[in-house]
Amino acid sequence: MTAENGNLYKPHIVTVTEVWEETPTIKTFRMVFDDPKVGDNFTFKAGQFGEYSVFGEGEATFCIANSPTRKGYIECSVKEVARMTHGLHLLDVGDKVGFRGPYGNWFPLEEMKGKKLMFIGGGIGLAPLRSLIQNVLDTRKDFDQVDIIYAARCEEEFVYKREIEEWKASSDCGLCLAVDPIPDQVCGDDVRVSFIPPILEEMKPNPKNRIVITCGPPIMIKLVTAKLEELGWPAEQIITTLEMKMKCGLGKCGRCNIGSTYVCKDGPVFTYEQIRSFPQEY
Amino acid sequence: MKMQKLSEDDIRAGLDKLSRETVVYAPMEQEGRLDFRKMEKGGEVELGARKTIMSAKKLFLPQAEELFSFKAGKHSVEMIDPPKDEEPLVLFACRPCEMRALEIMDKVFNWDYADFQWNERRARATIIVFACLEPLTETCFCNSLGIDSSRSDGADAIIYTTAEGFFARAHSEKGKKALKVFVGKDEEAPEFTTRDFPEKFNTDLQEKMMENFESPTWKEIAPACIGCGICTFVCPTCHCFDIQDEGGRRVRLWDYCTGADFTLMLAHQPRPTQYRRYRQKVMHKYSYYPTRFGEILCTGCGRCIDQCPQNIDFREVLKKCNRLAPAETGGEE
Amino acid sequence: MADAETTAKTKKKADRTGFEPHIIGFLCNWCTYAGADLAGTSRIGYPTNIKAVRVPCSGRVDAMYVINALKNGADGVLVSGCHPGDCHYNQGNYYARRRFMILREIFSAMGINPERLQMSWCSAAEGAKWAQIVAQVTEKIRELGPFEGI
Amino acid sequence: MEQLIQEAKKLLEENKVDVVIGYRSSPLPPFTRPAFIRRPEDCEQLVFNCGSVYNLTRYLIGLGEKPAIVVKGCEQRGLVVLEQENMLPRDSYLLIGVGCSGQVDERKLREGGFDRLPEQLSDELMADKCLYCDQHNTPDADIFVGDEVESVEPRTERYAGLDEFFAQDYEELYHHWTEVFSRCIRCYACRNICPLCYCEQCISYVNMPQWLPRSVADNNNYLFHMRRVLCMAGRCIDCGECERACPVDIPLRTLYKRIAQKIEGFFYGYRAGNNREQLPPLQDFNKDDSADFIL
Repeated sequence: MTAENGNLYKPHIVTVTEVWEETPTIKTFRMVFDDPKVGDNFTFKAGQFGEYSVFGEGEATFCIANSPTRKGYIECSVKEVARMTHGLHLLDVGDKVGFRGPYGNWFPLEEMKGKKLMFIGGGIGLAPLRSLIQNVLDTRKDFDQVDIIYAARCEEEFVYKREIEEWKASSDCGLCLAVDPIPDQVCGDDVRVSFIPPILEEMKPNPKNRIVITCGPPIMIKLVTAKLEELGWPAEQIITTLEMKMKCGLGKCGRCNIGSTYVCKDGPVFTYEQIRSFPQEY
Repeated sequence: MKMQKLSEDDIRAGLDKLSRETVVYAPMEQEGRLDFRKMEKGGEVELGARKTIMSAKKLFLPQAEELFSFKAGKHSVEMIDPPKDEEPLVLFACRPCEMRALEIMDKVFNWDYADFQWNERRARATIIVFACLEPLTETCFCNSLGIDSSRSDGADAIIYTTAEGFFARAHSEKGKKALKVFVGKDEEAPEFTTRDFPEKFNTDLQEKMMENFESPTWKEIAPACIGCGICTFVCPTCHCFDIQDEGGRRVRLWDYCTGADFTLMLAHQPRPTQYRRYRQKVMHKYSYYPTRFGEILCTGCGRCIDQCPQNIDFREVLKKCNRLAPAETGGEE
Repeated sequence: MADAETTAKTKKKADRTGFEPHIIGFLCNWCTYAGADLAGTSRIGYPTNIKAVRVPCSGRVDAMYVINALKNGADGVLVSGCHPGDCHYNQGNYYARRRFMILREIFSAMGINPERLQMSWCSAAEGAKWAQIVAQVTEKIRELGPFEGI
Repeated sequence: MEQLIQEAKKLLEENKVDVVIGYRSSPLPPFTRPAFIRRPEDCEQLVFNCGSVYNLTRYLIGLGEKPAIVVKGCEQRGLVVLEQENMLPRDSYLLIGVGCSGQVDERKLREGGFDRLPEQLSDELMADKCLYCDQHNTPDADIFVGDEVESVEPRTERYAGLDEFFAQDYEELYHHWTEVFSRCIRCYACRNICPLCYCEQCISYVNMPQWLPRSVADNNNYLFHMRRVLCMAGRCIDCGECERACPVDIPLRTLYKRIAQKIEGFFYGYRAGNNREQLPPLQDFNKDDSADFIL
């Protein structure tokens, strides 16, 4: 989707219609296209990302966190870390943001149909998974068993608390919540105090007809994939989404590449099999 | 073959006329620095065999370019396109390697998404190339990249320098039109071939580098690199950029992969050491780009060698890459 | 930020007659800020051209603050702290003195009138002195005219 | 330079150091380039001559190996400053001292079309910092190789011409510097080559707030360089590397030297790196500092 005069870098204007706080440092923004024509024609697939701009502060890359099945708006969840995200966090309902996209590839939804799915998320890494989870739950009958494992540093750091409650209550999916085993950890009875690999060790998920989709901090992805391999999982059944510093999202600015793979064009969704073949530079 | 024969005076007179009709960029000296500058009245264009400091890339991908400007209010934002520059532009006396660089970069700027700004400038420009019948300086190595510097088929016109004068030939309609301002008769021109390139080495490193990505030799390839941006900024093919908001404008700026902040994210730095950044620079040019686009992202113009403050010879780097061997001990730090 | 720059630009175009300088004051929390407060409570009038920024110590004022103030539209900057020997942190103002002495030299070497950066010592008891300093600085900057650099 | 080679060899063979940082010859002007020697058999490459212009101390911070390094007299001051700033302990490297009777001006060498180093370096070809050099032999060296150079009468003044140049009025100076800096391409070579610029997060990377806008437009270059003058104030050892590296010939040292001159006047003859005991002016204060400018 390009803006009218062919200027690839000119975003569409979207209006923030809803903002809510997920954690003290993470907010989710719901946005609607100002131009109804653009909004009506806007389509994307779970896993794709966009370039969001706060005018005056710059542009940054975030995944689209809602499902394509929930039309009419886009959502993104953002952790406040630097100039642009700080500017975004200051925004309120009615404020204008720039958006261009969607860019990149997406989760292979078609291939997942009829299969068991296991989502493993860590921290804000749940955001890209949420798009797919919503999508799967909205078309639940196409899939076999769905399980979600989600961990964060502490309970307060859980994102999408509303949805977690829904998932808990729903019979559509299994849910396992965990917090890091750090000293003085306080959490509810239904939350485990553990890193994810021991949970996997215990669950021993059977790779047969099942796909794992994982996203989180790099170290978590590394440990989870290592554990799954140990449990006999083939690498092509593990799917993850990567994040690199990006500027253009169009494959031109030359900074998101890992080897000759451009995360913005060939990714951000990769199977672990692909990732294993990358040079160690991500 | 018949070509338009011109004397130095013909060229100067023609350029003078041309610069009154349209915007002309040509190598001109200012305080001892030769660079492509806009021709103003009375400007002395360098017609001799000298290399500019910066390459002609800067005319097509300016160092800082406004993508659009905006007026942001509380609940409104208005985006304004930058003033359109529609004047045709003549780029005079760039070299075949720079022309080649533009053709190579056309690919990335049209990879799935067509970069409007780049294409628009490319379409607007008439490029008149000065052929190099011998290397401009001792740092030229375009022959090793398979570039025949006696021709430049992508250019609109080409001019050959000989002891008897200049011979000009148009390759395109635009070129024909531009050459019309130069008086001079068609004469039989001699056969032009390049000569005197001292050496030729293998530059087909695509596979070799990829296979030896982890080789500890990378650490010894250019330990003297200080991570400045000179080699990328003077390079005719380096096109990596940054996008920033500055004073109500969104600007696209040159960026350099050898710098520490290129891929620096708040909590994560995929290339934490200088040798990794240098490896990215070399491999982007000689491995990744060929893998994606089938062309080496380097034209052997030698500017990086001329300008490197630490005297790193890129040819030496490439020769070392030719000798890359797999890690014996496994080289990661 | 965009707003600051627009004001800077419109201001620059402004006529010099009737010029009212914008002055940013970095006031140390322990002395000058209290002194300015005293001037206020004692109802001593002084020019309103100064916009005060309270800082913990004059030693806290980074040279970039001054440069940025000028860049974003100030015509002059005043850094004011405790008298030598009175610094709440014992030595902050001594460091500040050296820093701004050098910054003034940098300004003058790079073509910015160093008088645009003023420094003063003013204690919590010197309300009247504060009023007089502000008047003096305002007059100085007014004479220099609008700042058009950076 | 047989002695240099032998000493380097010995250090590597005895595993006293992991790497010897020195100079090796190059076919391109200034006919040497930095060399990182890790194997004793490679020591033969080492040279030292009037083309050894590079200030190698720049490589020491963050090297992660134990080095021996060839350092000229003037550059040793930088090590003193780094030591004073607690960035580089004296025992983290071995200092190979040399006698240096002057280095070539790389630019003049290129312009003159030389294809090798001159046998005898004339004053015309010499870098201007060498004409007033007062430290021809590396002080404080662990190993001194070659012969000490007899000190020569300085041929120019360190701060020659500065007072006249800076006597221009502010408007002219401002115009001059904006003009000069407008040609800056922001390659940051001046920063990256500087032996004293070691910040892991240079303020030019900081984007919240964005102190220094990155584009070359407007007055951003002027601002960046003002910040650099600020960084160098009281620290610049006048090794001249920034000016040598600059691809667009910006006379940065004019500014750095001017500030150094002022600091020398203000702060009791302070000259960066001359005296280990004397703290850099901005790390120190004196109750009797001049207070003329304070209202």
